[in-house]
Amino acid sequence: MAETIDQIFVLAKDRFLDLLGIVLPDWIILLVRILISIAVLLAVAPVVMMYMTWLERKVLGRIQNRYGPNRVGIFGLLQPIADGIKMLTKEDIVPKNADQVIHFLAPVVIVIAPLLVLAVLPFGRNMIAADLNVGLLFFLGVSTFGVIALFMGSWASRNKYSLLGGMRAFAQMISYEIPMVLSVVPVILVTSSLSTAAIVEAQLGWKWFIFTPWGGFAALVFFLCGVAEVNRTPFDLPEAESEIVAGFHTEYSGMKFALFYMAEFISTFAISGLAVTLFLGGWDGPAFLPSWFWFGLKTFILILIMIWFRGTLPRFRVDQLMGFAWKVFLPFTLANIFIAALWALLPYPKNFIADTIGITVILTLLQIFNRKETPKKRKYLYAN
Amino acid sequence: MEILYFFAKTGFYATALVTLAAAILVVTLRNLFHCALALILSLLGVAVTYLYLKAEFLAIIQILLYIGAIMTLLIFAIMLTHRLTDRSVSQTNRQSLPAFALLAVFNIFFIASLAAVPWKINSASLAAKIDTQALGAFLMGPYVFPFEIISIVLIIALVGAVILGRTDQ
Amino acid sequence: MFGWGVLKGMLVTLWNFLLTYLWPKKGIFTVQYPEKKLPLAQRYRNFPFLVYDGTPHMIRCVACKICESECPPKCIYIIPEKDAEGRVQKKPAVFDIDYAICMNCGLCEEVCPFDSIFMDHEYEISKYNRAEDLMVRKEALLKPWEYFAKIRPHDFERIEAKRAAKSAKAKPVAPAEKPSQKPDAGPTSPQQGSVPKNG
Amino acid sequence: MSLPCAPTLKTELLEVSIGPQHPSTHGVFRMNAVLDGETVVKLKPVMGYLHRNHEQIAETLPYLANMPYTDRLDYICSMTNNFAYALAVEKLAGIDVPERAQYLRVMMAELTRLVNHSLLIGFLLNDLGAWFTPVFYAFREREKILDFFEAVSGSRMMCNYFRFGGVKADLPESALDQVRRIVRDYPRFLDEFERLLAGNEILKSRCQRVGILPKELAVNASITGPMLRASGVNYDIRKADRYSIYDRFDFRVPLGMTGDVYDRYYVRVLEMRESVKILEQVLKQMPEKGDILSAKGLQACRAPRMWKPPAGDAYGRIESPKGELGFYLVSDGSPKPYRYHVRPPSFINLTVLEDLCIGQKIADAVIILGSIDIVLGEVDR
Repeated sequence: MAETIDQIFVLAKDRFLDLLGIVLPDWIILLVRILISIAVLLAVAPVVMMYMTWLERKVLGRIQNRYGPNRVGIFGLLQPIADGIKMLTKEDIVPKNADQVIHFLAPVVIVIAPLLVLAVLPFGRNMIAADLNVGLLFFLGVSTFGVIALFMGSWASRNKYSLLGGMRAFAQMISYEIPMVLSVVPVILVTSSLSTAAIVEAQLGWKWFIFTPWGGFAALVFFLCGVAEVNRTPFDLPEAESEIVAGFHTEYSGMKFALFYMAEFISTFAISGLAVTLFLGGWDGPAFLPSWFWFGLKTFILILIMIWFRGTLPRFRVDQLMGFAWKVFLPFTLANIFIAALWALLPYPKNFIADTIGITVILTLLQIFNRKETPKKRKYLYAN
Repeated sequence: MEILYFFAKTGFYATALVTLAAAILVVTLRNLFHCALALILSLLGVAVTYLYLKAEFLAIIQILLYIGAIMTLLIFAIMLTHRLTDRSVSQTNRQSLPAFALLAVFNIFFIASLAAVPWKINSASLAAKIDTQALGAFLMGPYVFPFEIISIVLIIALVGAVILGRTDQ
Repeated sequence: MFGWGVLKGMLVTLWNFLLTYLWPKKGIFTVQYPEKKLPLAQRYRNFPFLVYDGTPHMIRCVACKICESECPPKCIYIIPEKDAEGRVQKKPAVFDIDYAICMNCGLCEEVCPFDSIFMDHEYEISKYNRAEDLMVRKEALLKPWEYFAKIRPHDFERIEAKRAAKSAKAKPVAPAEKPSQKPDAGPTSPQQGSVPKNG
Repeated sequence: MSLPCAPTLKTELLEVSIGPQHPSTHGVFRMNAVLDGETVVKLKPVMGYLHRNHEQIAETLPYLANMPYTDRLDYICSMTNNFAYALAVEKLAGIDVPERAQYLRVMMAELTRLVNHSLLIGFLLNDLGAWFTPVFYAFREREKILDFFEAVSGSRMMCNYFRFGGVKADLPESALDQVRRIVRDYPRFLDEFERLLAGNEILKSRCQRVGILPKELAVNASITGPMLRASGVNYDIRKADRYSIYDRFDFRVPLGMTGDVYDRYYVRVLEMRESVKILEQVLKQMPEKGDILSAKGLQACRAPRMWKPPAGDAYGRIESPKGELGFYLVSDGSPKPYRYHVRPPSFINLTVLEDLCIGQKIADAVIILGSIDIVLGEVDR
């Protein structure tokens, strides 16, 4: 029974294809087999995005001692639909001096990348749309594509705030791409595979990488870099509303604006899903619940943490953001590769000790080298 | 199944066409940013071509490096050095016609030589899959020397960039 | 250690998040407005209204124009009523307040020697038209003295006491004034429907 | 190290007009900033979008009728605006204030300080990018104080509570309990705020060593209020002038060392704690009963149109939450002031904005503006 529920989506797809096979030729079945996965991803992703906006508003509301949306439907559950209708019916404003074609293309292109990367996420046992043997690289490579669309939008708007936002996004992406990829390298090193499915399989049975010394820190770095990649607080400089209004999407309205948001939320989901896949054991979990449930739960928790960040933290300044990437994350991830290699090389008790020592040393060194940037506690005088 | 092959072939030619058309746009469009976008499209076409040739690793690396890194930097540089509203930059000058003629001559020879090469396909290379372990072994084994040279070049470039970007204190 | 302060801050927000579920009364401070409304303080002041005793004919205002001239943004406009011979009566014929201009300061209430203008508790007065709809005429401004007693019982008691003392003092001096008003009110009281005629 | 090729890397300056419609200019304020990348090279504040002729209007009105207009100067702390204006008129006409009214005035002023400082910190954090959470926590506490203001004066923000020679009305029943509750709970809220913010490394690194206002510049530019004290100058009008009955209370004046944004933020936190201390003493010392309006004051407030102060001039000032708020009045013996002038702390503190912002990042310019603590109603008048 548990097995059936676990594989329910896979079985449903197979049964559907079997039924089609009675009437249709083989090549159509082959096409349909591919198209079903694509169609499901394309249908699920916007729904996930819509309810992520609802969740974000709800959780932020609760953090701020408010209710959050609760008017449209029970618990405000229909709010995203109302928002969608509003977005669709809004006037589409294009600035007079904007580059019309690119201004139109940017929101179209920006959703492509986050939708593409969903293909290599293993949502459950046997539930991966395309098990590429370079899946991880595919994810990292395609997700860089988003920044180009983002810059297209910022440049085509002919708005100075947009341009500043685009510049920031560029600089930020370049800086955070490197520690992000480097923090993934230990995983590749230990599993010696680039396939996301294989990475999950290597962690089955509670051997999640987050429980290893190197994995815990790599997961932290990866998650923070991921937050930076998808432009969320405290790294939301490209759209910092208190400084540059709305950054790269200042000049967008209506559905085009919604597409920017959609891209952002789907990439948030995708990055959380990848973090789960790489470090939190993917769909691995106690067998009494289906594998896709565990994947969803873990992703949900990571998304909640991102929202929690947003409800608590102020954002960095540009130079601090860069400094953080280059002076803290980069050296740490480089050292972490070495530490992970030690873990893979040595037998059990020794590797644990070696890793602990290595991490302590690198953290201490980072603290010493960055002490000039670390803020100090202050004392205040009183006058009578 | 033949029909699928037909689709695949059509797709390949379409990709090739888009790649070439984008490449032509790169050298003809008058706006630098548009040129950069066309170049991205062209590079993307190349990546898709790699996918057709079952070289997934290469295709992904093409996207990661050329589009993700190099084009990003290129656009950044364009933004920094040129004004926001610079709409047109002339792409032709007096030498373009002779250059075109020379290129045409060169291309005739190039295509002729390409056609002359017997491209052998053996089953072993078709079946080869990208294995991370093998890749690492190759980089650290037979190809360690070029690999290290590349890293030295990159480090030099990095140091140079740091020196250039440093402000006087 | 870098990051400790961030963690402490995050615990605070987490606690506030949980508090809204564990103890909503303390955790959530917003009010679901159209369904629930906060009780207004008695002294709450919004826009002025005019009081009448008993029936709308008996406006307390005597059209002395003190509030008109004291009003800082000058939003009150008064024309006293005149009888057939053109003598000025102690009654306003026109009493307009432009709610679009009024700034709710309450000075008119403070300076009124006849306790006839007071600040209202009504705050749901959105209108579609700023020029016409927010210019409030006498009929719309008039509200019974009992209404005032309901919204501001404390002030009601105080003013009643003051008025009682005053009328006790005034009675021996001008006994004719009171009876003269009574016949006025007598015929109108049975027919409540004649309110618009007054204005 | 100097390199011959460094100056040839040419980048263009970008002129950005921040405001008047911008999420973090705190109203309709505009900064014309010239940016080199992200660094501010030049910054010109543009004011006057909210100018509404306040001083001229006051000269056409009787003295009391201007009281509600002072509410609208700095609409966050209307009570202290009233206070300063009342002080000025009292000085002009020599009106005394009864004991209980004095305590009520100090109570209102200090509660206003709490409102202003907690809101300021909330909005400063908003400028820093903390998505409204500190603002809402500040609003939560401010709500309680505003409820009290409503119960006492009838309005939450436009209080119009002070009168020449006293206050408009005595406390209603149970209002004193309301204050007691606020005074009891406020330190807990301040602790929560401090846990949320003060230790936060991001906030620290954003605010420390940003927008440093040197002592000399602060004094020369006649900066007042917490901004001046954050630069380390010990000048608090409550101590220096001892107006009203501030000499009866025991409180300290916190001083910053560097004068950066963090000091301006933290000095305000410390000031709130001192305000709570003053409020505790007010509650202890306030007489149970007593007049709230002196006889002379009653005269001035009964028929404002008729009341004529003697000819002369007077300057009344207080330590408002934003700095020295002063009203200068010239009377020619008529019921209307001959000349009426406001010394608005926000406006004068804003004059150093360019000095603070040059060389900082655009993101810092926003928080520097936030830490100056302006309300456009007061800047533009």
